Amino acid sequence: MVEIAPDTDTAVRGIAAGSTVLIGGFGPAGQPYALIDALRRVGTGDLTVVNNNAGNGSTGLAALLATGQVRKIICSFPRQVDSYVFEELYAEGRIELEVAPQGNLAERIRAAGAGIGAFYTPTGAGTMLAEGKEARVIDGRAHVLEYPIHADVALIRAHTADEAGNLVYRKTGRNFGPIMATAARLTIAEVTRVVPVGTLDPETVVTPGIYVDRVVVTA
Amino acid sequence: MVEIAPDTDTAVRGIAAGSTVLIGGFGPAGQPYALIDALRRVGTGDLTVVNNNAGNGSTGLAALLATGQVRKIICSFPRQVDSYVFEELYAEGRIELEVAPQGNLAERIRAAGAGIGAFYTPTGAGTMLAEGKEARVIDGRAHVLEYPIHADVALIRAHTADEAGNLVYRKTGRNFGPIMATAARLTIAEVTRVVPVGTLDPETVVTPGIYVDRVVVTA
Amino acid sequence: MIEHPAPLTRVELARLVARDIPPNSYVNLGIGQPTAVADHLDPAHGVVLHTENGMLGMGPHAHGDDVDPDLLNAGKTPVTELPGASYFDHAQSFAMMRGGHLDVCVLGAFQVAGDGTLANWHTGAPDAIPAVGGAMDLAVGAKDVFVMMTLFDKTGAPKLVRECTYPVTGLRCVSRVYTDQAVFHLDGDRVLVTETYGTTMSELSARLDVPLTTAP
Amino acid sequence: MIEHPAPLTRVELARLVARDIPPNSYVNLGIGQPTAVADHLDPAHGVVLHTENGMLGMGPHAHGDDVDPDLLNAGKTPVTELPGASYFDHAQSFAMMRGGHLDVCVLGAFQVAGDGTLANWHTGAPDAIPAVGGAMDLAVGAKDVFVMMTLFDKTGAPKLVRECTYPVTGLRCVSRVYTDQAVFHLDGDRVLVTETYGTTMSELSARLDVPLTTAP
Repeated sequence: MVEIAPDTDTAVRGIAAGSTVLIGGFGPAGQPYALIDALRRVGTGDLTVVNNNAGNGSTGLAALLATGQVRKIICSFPRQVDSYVFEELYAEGRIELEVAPQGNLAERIRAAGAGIGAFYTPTGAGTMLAEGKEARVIDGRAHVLEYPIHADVALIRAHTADEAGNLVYRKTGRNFGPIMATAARLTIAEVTRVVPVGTLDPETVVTPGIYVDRVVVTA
Repeated sequence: MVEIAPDTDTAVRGIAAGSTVLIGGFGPAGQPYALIDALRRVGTGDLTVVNNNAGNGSTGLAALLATGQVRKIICSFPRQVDSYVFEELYAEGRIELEVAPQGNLAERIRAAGAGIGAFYTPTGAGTMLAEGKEARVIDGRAHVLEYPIHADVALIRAHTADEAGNLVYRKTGRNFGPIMATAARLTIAEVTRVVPVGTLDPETVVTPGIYVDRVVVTA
Repeated sequence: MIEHPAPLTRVELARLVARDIPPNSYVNLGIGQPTAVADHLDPAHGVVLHTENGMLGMGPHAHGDDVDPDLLNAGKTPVTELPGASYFDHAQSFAMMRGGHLDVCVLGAFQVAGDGTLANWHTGAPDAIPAVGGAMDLAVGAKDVFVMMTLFDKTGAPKLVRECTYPVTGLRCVSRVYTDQAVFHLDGDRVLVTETYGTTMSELSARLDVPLTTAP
Repeated sequence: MIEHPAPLTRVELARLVARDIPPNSYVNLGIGQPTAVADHLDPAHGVVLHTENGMLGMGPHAHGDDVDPDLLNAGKTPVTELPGASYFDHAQSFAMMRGGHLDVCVLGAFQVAGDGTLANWHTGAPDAIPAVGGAMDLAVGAKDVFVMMTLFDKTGAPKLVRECTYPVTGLRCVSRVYTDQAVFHLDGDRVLVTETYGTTMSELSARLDVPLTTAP
């Protein structure tokens, strides 16, 4: 059953040091800024963070990196014009980096939630990012074997939740939220509002409440 | 670009003998009766049909089987109380049967549409249905390697289409439609109505028009 | 261990399983006998029912004007929708099952082995048409797999066995077996008897070819 | 083969690529230079733009009051939504790409080999931070992969090469290369020059270490 948390500090309680944390968002859209800030305030360390990027500017994920709480980041695109926080940490050898093609990153998260043990993908086959991985030619095409990314926690941002934890998103803010919600043992969503059960149209629910453990309303 | 066909005979034109045909529906819900009937009238033979079941009663898929147009059926549950058409064909050795666990059937269809070469699934591992298939223990758990089901044609039923081919479904009529639409070279949908572009809310589209080739309005 | 004087009727068995489903859990009830468990769930307990053809929040069977041909359960019977429901496609529905998101599923069985291996999909008879449906997905997917069945078949042969002789559905997947004569908790190594109905431990031990234990 | 007198400007190159995108096709424009192709698509041609962060039916860049922080393209720039648009999650978006449903993608490149192998994601410099984004997915996924780039780099070295020296993005995936000096069609075996701009076949053959042909 979903818990409607009174504030973000309550929402992020109990995250253990050393956790793997999926963090939603593609750029600012869908980035759970309030939950990231709360995780930063709590100070939980030795984290492995999974996000498409490695933080931008000095807020959100970048601010979390700046504290040194993150031991390793798994992402597809860490090199953006304003990823200076990550770049400095990386140059100093203070953060570990695993780069994955964006689609393999998404599919590995989806696989974790879907109980798939591993999958062969053509993306990345024959490239540097496939080095050390199992390869196989299927139907005449090179493939590489990729494994799921299981996580302890997912922090995501949706638009509206109902009291059963069902979520709907808004425009390209959807991005990684629906798959990250499925792949973690503890899924926490920040939303703009919580509506009574029965308000959301069952046809339009994107993330069923079964995947959501805690919801918190943020500005 | 999607074609709005004037009738079902036009909608099913050009399906070659020997085609693999995905047919949507779980029981009557989402079963494209009108398209199946049209395919039966056209008489295209030597078909491999993929559906959850092997036909019920004497209409829809059962009627298509009765004509002898179907060489092989891939399904999860051919043995229902009123699957007498299939049972007779099977007893007489006139139809080939491949049984797959329902989730593997769905995931194999999804994999075809998603460009996944193969995947390891725990479902069916160690059972009769995994015989002859590659097995592997991943994280201490037995898995079996399953391959995608690529198809020539998908016949599905949705509720509403717009003129760009975007589809929404109704309740449990959704079932296999969204994944089958992605897995065939030619996807044909029967719907209750076609609305102008811009009518469907982009947040609630279930099958984007990119997957849909032809739409036909049926009763 | 609790001893009860009489075997359970089918209705009592369904009520017993319903009692043991934790409040607020997400549950799939297999077709056949497990479907009856729904009738005994207390709505105040907030159990959410999943049907593998693509729905969470399934309500009771539909009757009369409530029948909607687009709203069916896994047995293809018309059902209703409860507030808070959601619909999704088959790949998503089975991802939910396979990914371990359901708390409990309840299945019927031909046989359950002491290690939790389940046989419930195929008699293995040479002329039988194999038909598996979602049984193998439920067996591997739910956090807890409950089986409800009679403890003995019509010939008197036990259905809780040392090793399944029918084709198996899933390996070491069953955590509890609810029968008319006893309730068994399985942890992969041991078979723990928690309740008996109209029988005794010594009688059970004599009739079953499976080592049984009781809680200390 | 058509010979034109002068090399193409960046704007002319974008216009040329836009001209060659078939009407009603589904297209992904990579970040950087390919984004400019959108400005030259005729709305009457019905090309539908995909952005890998989860949208079909992307419209032009948003300005002023149209800016919506929840509506960004793959370069994280605010964009608009056209009628007939749809939103989906990242797994679905990349399933669409990897599954071969996009008709065309247009990418920039460091190098393209004569067999269509693409290098566009990493300079390979030891201190460079690797960052791939969706490039490898687009390279393997679209039915046609168009590259737009200058034919020579700033040092004058050709970017259409016999073998990529930069780390590759995808093997044998590029079908056309649009450059300021020529258009090349690749079929895996041959490199066909279809148009030249301010250069000639003999000049190209002299400067490129790739066997070139023209249509008969």
